[in-house]
Amino acid sequence: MEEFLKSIIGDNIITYIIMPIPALIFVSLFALYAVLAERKVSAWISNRIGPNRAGGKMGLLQTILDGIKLVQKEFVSPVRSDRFLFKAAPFIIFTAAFMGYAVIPFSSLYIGVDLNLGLFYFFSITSLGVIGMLMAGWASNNKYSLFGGIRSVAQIISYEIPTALAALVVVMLAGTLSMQAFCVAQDGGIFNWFIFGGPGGLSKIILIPFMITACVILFLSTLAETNRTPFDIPEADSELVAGVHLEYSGMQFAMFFFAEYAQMFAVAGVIATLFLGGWQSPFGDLVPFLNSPVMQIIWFLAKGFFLVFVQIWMRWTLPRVRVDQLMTICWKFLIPISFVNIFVVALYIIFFK
Amino acid sequence: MKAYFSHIYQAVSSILIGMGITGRHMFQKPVTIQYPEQRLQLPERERNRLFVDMEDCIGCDQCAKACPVNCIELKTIKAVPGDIVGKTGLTSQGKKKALFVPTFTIDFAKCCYCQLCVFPCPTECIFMTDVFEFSDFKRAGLKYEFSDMTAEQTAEKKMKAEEYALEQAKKKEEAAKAAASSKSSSAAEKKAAEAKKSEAPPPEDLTQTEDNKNKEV
Amino acid sequence: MIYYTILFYVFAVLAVATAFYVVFAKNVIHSAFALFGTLFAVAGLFVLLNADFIAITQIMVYVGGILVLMIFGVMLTTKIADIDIHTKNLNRIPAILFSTGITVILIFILFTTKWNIKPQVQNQETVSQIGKLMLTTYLLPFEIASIVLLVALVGSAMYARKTK
Amino acid sequence: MEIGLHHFLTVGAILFGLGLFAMITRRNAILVLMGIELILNSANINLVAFSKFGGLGVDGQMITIFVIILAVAEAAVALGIVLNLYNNFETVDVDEANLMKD
Repeated sequence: MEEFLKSIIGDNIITYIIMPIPALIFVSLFALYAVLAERKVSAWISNRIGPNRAGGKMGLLQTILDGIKLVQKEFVSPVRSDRFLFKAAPFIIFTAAFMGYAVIPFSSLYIGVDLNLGLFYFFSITSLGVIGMLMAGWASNNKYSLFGGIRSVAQIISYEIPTALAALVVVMLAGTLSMQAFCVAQDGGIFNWFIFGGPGGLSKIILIPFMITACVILFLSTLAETNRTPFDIPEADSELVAGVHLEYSGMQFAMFFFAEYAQMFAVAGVIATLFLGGWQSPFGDLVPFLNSPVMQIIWFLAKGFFLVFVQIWMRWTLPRVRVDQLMTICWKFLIPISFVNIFVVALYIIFFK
Repeated sequence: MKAYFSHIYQAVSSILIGMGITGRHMFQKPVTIQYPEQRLQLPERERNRLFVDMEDCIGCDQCAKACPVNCIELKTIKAVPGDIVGKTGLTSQGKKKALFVPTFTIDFAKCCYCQLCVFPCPTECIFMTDVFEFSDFKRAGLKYEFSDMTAEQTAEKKMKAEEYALEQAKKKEEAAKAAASSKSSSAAEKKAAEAKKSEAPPPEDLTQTEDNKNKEV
Repeated sequence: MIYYTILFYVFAVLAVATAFYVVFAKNVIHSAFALFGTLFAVAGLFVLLNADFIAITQIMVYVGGILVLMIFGVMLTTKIADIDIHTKNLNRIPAILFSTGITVILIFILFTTKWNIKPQVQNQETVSQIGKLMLTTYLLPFEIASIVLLVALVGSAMYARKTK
Repeated sequence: MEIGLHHFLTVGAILFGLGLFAMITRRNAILVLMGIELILNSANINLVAFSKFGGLGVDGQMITIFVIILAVAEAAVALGIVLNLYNNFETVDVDEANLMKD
């Protein structure tokens, strides 16, 4: 698609501005329906029906109507809050959440921009959201918001380490940082996905348990980075009311919400790219049609949606962890285990590749 | 070291067990009752909105006396002999009705659904129904009028009752005159003046009655 | 090429303007958040200089690490109750004279010096080169840097802890 | 005018001047740290610019990476010092910490 656009418009900045627009449209639609999916799954898990009034049996219009309601609401900013920072924070958080989509490979033909450091870029972008969180927490002039912001930042910064270490395993095997190259490296069916050790001979069986561990670690730590339950202590509604969201109302609140759901799919997309073959079909090239660029989008979205579903499923199953437990999980369990992973994979690369 | 790995094992296994349970629940039939379309069977002795069967009401005022929050307002007019109260003049149990009931208002904003008014009723004309949805935008809309007598009828009955009372008084006076001195005549005049005074207050405002009739089931 | 020029001026102006705000703002927390703009714009300048790895490292380390540390520092060293954290400036006039003097001298020097400019290689991939250099030519500095980081980690944890 | 070495160096020089100014005038320890960060950033811009225009390959960028690493270490240690200063003096004003003076 990039070449195609370049052939029409020419190799200039407009091409790079147009390229991420489909991703932006996708994010907007996804966030709308992810909210609905969250409510539906939570309802099914607790044997309820969930929204089913607005827009037919499945409540398809529910989130849109909620959004319209939020748009109509008044923007309230607390007395003695820091007006400028208070208003800027949701934009920074949303921008940070959306910037990650630039490197998510939806298909072999469509990726926002194929950076040769895509993965590194993605992880650095997560730290931009941190600034927005701090800004929102500080500017609200509210203790609960400030605590929520500080907790959120401590959590995200701590969990960046296991995230990067778990992803490093795949980087070592694939020998690249570009997101498209990860997908290309997993060509040839489900057993060449990195969760099953990537392409290689019979010796890769040694790797399988370690790769699955790495995948689980990456999943857990990205869960923490997106502040989802069981790691949602930044917004812990029983202690901190709603954390940084507390003072926000109307559209500004909707932007926080939107950013959270946008991030959910972004991290799901990264895990799908790293471990579940990205846009590769599970049947490899046996059926060429199933690996065509359009089908690739469907495969990728299916993997992403599955991971988002697991995130939602976990949220409605597990209770929230305490702050000390959160840090214990990160520093005492996830980081040492991912070091062991890296060590084993490095040995494998030395001796078997 | 052993504890470390057993912690990992416990965490992973408990997460998997928990997610298995919730995963199973995802495919069970929802227990939600879609309320406005689907309704629960109410128990037999539920206490909801009151209803008064005016055909049976004899205007004895016992329910109003029993009410702990004074939400029942009841006014009666004595029936003239020969006048039939209601359609037949009898309750469904065959008791004779001697009082017209022009006002029988229950204010459900006040009602506490204690059912104390139901027990004293001698004809069982006031009882609890299974209607529980009667929200309203105005507080006045929660005042329910059960009497079906119109303002003219009320005025007419009142007039009749007064005339009858006057007649009775006259009869008494005559009887008294016949019996004793002229002293009593002044007393009769006084009585007449009193009767006139009681006519002075205008009849009850019953405009609400029409509205509430539509609301009744 | 026109885009390159425009982008350079956007980033340069953003960097300088936010740096001015960092230096002159009355409120410490505003300075800290303005520093975010400076660091981000400097990352943009790095991209324009074909240093994509450095640019992303800049965002990751400066924005995600150092800036957050600074904001934490501001928050931990002030009473939460008052949101206006004003600080005073001292020696304004001599400082302005001194620093503008140095800046002017620097700019004068860099415009008068005859730089040895060589033709640049376009769009080379820097990551793999940096990786290779880090484990060959720069191996010793790399190892020393890791030890420095470890020492800093332990030292600052020790230092910030309340002694009893 | 095409963007060349001078432009980047000028931005670096201005940032350096501002950082210097912040270090001289500001009394808040954290703002002094911010001034140091500005100076380090201006040095980084110069290094990367020379690395591109001087035909050095990525050697300049390597130095920049080490500068960033040192900046991290410095910020972490400095924050520890600032917190200690605050615990002992109830202020982060660097002029107030003058117990050794008298």
